[in-house]
Amino acid sequence: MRRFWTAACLVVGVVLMVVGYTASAPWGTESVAHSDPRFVFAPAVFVLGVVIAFSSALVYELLPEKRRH
Amino acid sequence: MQEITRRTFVKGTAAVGGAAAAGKFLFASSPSLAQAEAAALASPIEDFIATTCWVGKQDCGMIARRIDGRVVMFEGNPTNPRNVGTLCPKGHAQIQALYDPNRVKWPLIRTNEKGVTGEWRRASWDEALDLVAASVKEVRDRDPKLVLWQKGRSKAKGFYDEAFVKAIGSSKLGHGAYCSDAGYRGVEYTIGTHAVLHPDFKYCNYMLSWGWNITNAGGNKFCWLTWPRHMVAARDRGMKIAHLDPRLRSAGPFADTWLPIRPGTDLAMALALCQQLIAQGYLDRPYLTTYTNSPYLVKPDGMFAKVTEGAGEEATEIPLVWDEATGRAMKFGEAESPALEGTFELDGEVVKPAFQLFMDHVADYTPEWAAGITGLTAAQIRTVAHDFGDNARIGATMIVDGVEVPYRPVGIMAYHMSQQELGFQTIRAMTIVPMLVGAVGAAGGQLSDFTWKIYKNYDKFEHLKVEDPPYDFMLNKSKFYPMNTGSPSVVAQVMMDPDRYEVEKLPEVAILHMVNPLNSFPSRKEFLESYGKFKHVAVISPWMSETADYFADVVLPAATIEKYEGPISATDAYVDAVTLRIPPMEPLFESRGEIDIYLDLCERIGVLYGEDGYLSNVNDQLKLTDTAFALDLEAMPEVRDIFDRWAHAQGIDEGVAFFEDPAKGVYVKGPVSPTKIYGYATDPPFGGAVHRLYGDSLLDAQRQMKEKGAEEIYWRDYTALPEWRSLTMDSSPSEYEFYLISYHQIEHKQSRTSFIPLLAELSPGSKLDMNPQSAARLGIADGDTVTVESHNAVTGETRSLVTRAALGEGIRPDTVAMPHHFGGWTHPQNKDQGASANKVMFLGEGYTTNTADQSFHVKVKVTKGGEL
Amino acid sequence: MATQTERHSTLPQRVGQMNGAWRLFVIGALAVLGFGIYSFWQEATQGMVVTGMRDVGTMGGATWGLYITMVVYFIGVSFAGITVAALIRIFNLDHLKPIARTAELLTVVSLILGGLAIIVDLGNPMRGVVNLFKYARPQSPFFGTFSLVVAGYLFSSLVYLYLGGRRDAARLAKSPSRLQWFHRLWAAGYADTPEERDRHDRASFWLAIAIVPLLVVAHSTLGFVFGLQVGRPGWYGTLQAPAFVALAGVSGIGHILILAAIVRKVTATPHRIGEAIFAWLGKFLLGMLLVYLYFMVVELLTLVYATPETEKRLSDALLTGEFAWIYWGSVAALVISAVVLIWQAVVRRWSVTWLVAVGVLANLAAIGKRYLIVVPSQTHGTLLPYDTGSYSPSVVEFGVIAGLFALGALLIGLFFKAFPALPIEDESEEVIANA
Amino acid sequence: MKYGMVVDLDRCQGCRACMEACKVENNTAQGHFWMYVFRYEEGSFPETQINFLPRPCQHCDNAPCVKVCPVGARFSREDGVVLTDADRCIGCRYCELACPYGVNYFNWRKPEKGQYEIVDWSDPDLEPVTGGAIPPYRNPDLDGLHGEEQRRTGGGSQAKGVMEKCTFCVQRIEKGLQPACVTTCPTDALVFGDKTDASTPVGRYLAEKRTWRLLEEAGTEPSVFYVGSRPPTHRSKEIERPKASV
Repeated sequence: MRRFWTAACLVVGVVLMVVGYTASAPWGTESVAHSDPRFVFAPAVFVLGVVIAFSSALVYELLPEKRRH
Repeated sequence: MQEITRRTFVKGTAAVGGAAAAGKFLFASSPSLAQAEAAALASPIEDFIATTCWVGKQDCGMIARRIDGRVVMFEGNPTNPRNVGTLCPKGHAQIQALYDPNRVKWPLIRTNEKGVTGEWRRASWDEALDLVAASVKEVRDRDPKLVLWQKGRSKAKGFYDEAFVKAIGSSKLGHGAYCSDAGYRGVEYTIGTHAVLHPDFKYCNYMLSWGWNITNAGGNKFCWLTWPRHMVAARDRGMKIAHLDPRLRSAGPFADTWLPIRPGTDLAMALALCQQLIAQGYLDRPYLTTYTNSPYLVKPDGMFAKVTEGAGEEATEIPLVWDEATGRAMKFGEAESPALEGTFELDGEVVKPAFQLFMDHVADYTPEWAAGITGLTAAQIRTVAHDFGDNARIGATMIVDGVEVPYRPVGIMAYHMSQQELGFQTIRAMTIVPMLVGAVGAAGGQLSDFTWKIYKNYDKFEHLKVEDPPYDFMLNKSKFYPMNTGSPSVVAQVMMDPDRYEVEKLPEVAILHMVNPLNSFPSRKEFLESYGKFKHVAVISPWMSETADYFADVVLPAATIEKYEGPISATDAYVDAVTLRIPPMEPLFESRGEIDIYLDLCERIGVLYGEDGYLSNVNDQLKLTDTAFALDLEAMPEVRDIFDRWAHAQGIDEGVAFFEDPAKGVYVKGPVSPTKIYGYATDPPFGGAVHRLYGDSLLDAQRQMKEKGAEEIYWRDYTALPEWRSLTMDSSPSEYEFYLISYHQIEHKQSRTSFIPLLAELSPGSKLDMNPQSAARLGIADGDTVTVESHNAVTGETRSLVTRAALGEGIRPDTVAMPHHFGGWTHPQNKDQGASANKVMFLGEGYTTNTADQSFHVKVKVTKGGEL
Repeated sequence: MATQTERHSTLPQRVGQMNGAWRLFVIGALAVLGFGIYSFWQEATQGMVVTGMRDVGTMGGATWGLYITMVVYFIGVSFAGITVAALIRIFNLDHLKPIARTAELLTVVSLILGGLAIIVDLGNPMRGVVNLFKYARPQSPFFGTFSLVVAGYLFSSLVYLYLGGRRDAARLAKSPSRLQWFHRLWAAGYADTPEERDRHDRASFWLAIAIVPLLVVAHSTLGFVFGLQVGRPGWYGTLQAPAFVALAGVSGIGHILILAAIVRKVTATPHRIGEAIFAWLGKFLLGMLLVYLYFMVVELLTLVYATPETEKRLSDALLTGEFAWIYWGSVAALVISAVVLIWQAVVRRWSVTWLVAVGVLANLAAIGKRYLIVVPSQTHGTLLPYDTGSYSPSVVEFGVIAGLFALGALLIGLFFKAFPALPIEDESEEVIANA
Repeated sequence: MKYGMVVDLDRCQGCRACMEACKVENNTAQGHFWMYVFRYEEGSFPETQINFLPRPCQHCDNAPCVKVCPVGARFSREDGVVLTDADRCIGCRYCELACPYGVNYFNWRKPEKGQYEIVDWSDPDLEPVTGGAIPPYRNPDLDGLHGEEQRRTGGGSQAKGVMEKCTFCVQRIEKGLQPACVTTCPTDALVFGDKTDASTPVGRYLAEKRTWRLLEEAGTEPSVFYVGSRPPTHRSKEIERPKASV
């Protein structure tokens, strides 16, 4: 379970990073507003991804042991 | 609504307290929301008014963009030939002058003594006008000439000024003696036109830009913008420019050749050019014999040999020439082939054609001689003479719009450089240069006025009358200045010491209209002393000038651009057009247009109505007299109605509304015909004037001056041919090693724009241009404060000012230069701008020229340091 | 001596003890911080006109000044802390463990200061925070600084610091004190079981592994902020990024040296932060210094031998003109530091005093060099005929920066008042004994 | 369709009318010159050269300022105009650093503080006429949103702490007018239009005359082309600087 949540956290973080990054940098679009991210707060998603990815370490260490309960 | 929004925003910003301010700072004080809402509520009304610029001399056409009646921008009027939709920096910046809360807002009456900074009380127009009218009336009843009316510059045709002067019968002073008037006198005398010199840019191939401040200031007659437009077009065709000026900055990149001539020595240069044109064989003999007095026979006493025709009142004197075909003297105009050279005998006297005398006269003025004086090389002078003569293509003709005219594509542009010690004769000699090659009035050649209308002075100067004292306080027809431009500084000197000038009556009341001698003219000292002597001084001006500050009893606030004025010529020299100044908004504060002020003032003085009254004179000036549009002489007119009548008299059916229409605004009459532009093609040619190579009336004036006991310093420059002599300033001690000249910057006009913040931003203040070479010798670095001390070579007086050094390689090492726009103190923006060059210039003997004009050069020494 | 009220004094390393000197320190730091806040308030209300910064070009100013200098400096300092911590974990450098937390804290604090220095440099600070999250563009070299350096780097450092401290927190949480709640919270149920130790070993190893490339990327990114600018003499260059990293190391290790000496003194633990630690830090600093000096020599040679005409004005200003005193002063400081370190390495005796002196010198030099990267390229680096400009920081800028330093000092001081600077030693520092 | 400008230095008189027209049209703060005209000198007496060089924003096709803007406040439109969104800008001034031409001006002060305060525009006697607008000639077009992107990009003095620069007078070109500097140039030294269309004046210049661009080597691909004279060098010395301080 611990490994699953840690991996999940890592994966979610990385996915968010990829999504956030690509959405922040809409290369290939030629619209007037091509300086804008594809959606507002995309950079926040990227940062969130970074944070979540690193949070996997927290999850890994802090997740309570089931058997103790 | 929009500006209300803005106000809300601005005020809001000022009013918000702590928490709200924090919010503002956190999220940037963007007005977007409030404004977007307001914009949705009401959209502002935008409209446009055609008017004319109120800053410069040439009154460029403008369109005022208004939002809900508030002017937000002036732009060039594309239909005006003079500026074709463009504007100079001053034209744009004047919007700040319009709204300037430092304008005189309402009539002011002085409450403290004169000669110091004024203290004022607000008055009603009635009270102020009554006060002025009473003092004018009192003096006028005794002697109208003791009322002195002075104006800096008439913006537009000065019909209402003239009408006032005529209705009152007052004396009149302008600013001309400080500007270009020696040039006007020189050209009026020599070829008869009321202007200085410009080339025919349409076809000119080689131009001497002689002291023309190409990229900064006017040139002949225009303010600035029009000539540069013509010049770049001419350069597109390939015209070359040789630029004579101690400073390169004037021409910027437009000088193909820069001839950094020493200040005040242009006469030597012109004489050497004449010598070289003759020596290199560049002479247009047909022009010289037909249209100039070159063939006139000159008697040993220097006067023309003449025969008298008719008797009594009808008698006219006809000059004689030597007819080579018949070998005898004949009347000018009747000889088949008048001689230009030779020595002949007439009635037992040895006579010579004027041209022979001229050749003899210039024979010694060689390039080598001139090189020593002008600081140029003999080779440079030879090259200029060659290029000028060669490009003149003597003998060629061309067809312009079906009219065949001689084609001499060389010319000179000269205007303000006439304000030097030998200015009058310098301009004479410079006019003779194109005369020698027949370029005057030719296609591509030397032009002067826009048409060949002969000015009244041309005939007047045929006989210069020197009268016995007492003289009037302007010294007209005096043994001091028989040719008199009307210099305010001369009046100042006379007022200080009337006995010396043999003057009995001094002016008692002054009406000073937009003129500021205390700051804008050299010699603040003299004006400080003399202008305090007026019993009453009324100032009409939108701003509290320095002169008003010290001397006005009453200040009447004039409007700036927001008034009717005109008519205003809109010609660009090739297309004829006329326009008006239309108020883009109501006069601000309690100010009023000048015409309104004069109408009211005249009514109170009692000279408004009836024959010879102000209204009658207005009719005369606007050529309305005896037309259906003449003003009723017994009724107070509306100002707009005056212009409506004038417009109708011009054949404009819409009347003044034509000019108020932003799509029109300018009445374009069409291209000026070549038969008006080119002197050869006018009828009669050159307006009937015979061009004066030789000035016998000048010699005659000299004789009269000597007879009346004038000193040599006054009569020595009244010579028949322009003659070089060493300059007064050159006898200053050698420690005064620099020539100081003053100049005009494109950002400013006279001293009346330096308080406009937008312009003061571009050109912030006074400076002393210096060559780094000289500066290094004196240990002066760029931006250092420097003390400039001038020396009067006649009186030994010294004057000094402090400014900042501006080092640049574009100036002669023996010359320093200063802009003349600064030195004011009444406007907050003027403070700390530093001194004007005028502060160290001199007037009087050696510095006031023989035509009562002001010379703008003096020897100075420069030292590092000083208190700004 | 052991009265009821002094119960807390039984916590190790003077955690929770507030003596006069400590109070004085806090009051002093608060006063400086207050002045910093006041300075910033002026800037926030009147606009940045109160700073010495002005527009580049016609205004003859520098639009980035002391603030950005300090951003680069602070972020540079942060480099060393987490690097040392990561190296300790990855290479199991157990003898360095006593300074690991100090190093980690230094990273966290200097990153916070770096972030704040960016904020105070913004014309619209709060809009900046919001808009960066809303619209930040990866195409801008700034993106790396913002997202990786400040967000990723700071967060990962915090995680590292946090996880590394759990064991000590759990121990402290056992003893009653005013800070017990804090220690309990931190411990978050840590029981120091072998599984937990294992897990922490594993987690911190991988974290360290993840952090090392992150910090290389992050510091290079900061170099790119300048190095990608073709239009500004003195900036464009491939050496910009590695030089940034090297100088970051120099300033950061210098700071650790200083902090280690202070911690050693304040916590009275010279036996634990011994000469070996200082020797290691000194050698590490020497290595970084030599690398940086190499970059600098290359830079200098390039400036002297192959200066394009456009860069001449700038290099003149740097080497012989108005910035020469900063340039040569910094070089002298770095060279002296290197000489001192080499000397100590040769004689194999590492004096704490000398090392602290070197740390201070190296940091002054780093600030000087950062300033020279930021400012002269603006005032002397225009490629059009603008006149030479000038920049000198205003009182407001000095005030804000002083406030930031005070804040940093306060954060470190407070943290170490609430939490031990050194890992609690199993035997001697067992706190339970007192209960 | 890409806007471009041609500056014909064979015609430029260095009069700085363009600078003033810009200031009045765009209400920029004191000391800000979106359009700036260099006057500079080379050589030594008497072999002196004086030249003029107007410097608007170069509206680069490969604009370094756009690249570095962290929040997309500085952006490039399809028509080649490079603009700043005053509602977006965070005031980091990175664009100013990145620009080799020195065209950016930051609002160091509050907008109402930058309008030539030596004159008291809030004078109560002016208010009936101006409605309290500061400056009194405040251009209302600047308060709106511009372009299909509908962003606040027109004019100066928008807000404290945001960056501004030449917009090619976006509020004018969308009305079919020329930029204020171009309209006013007394010698027609400034030409504006579609640089991709050979039939426009700009296109004709590009086709017929030899043109150069400022700092071509920087690779910024400016949309401002110069005709005549030659680029200034490092030896060019500026003269007659305006008072550009805040």
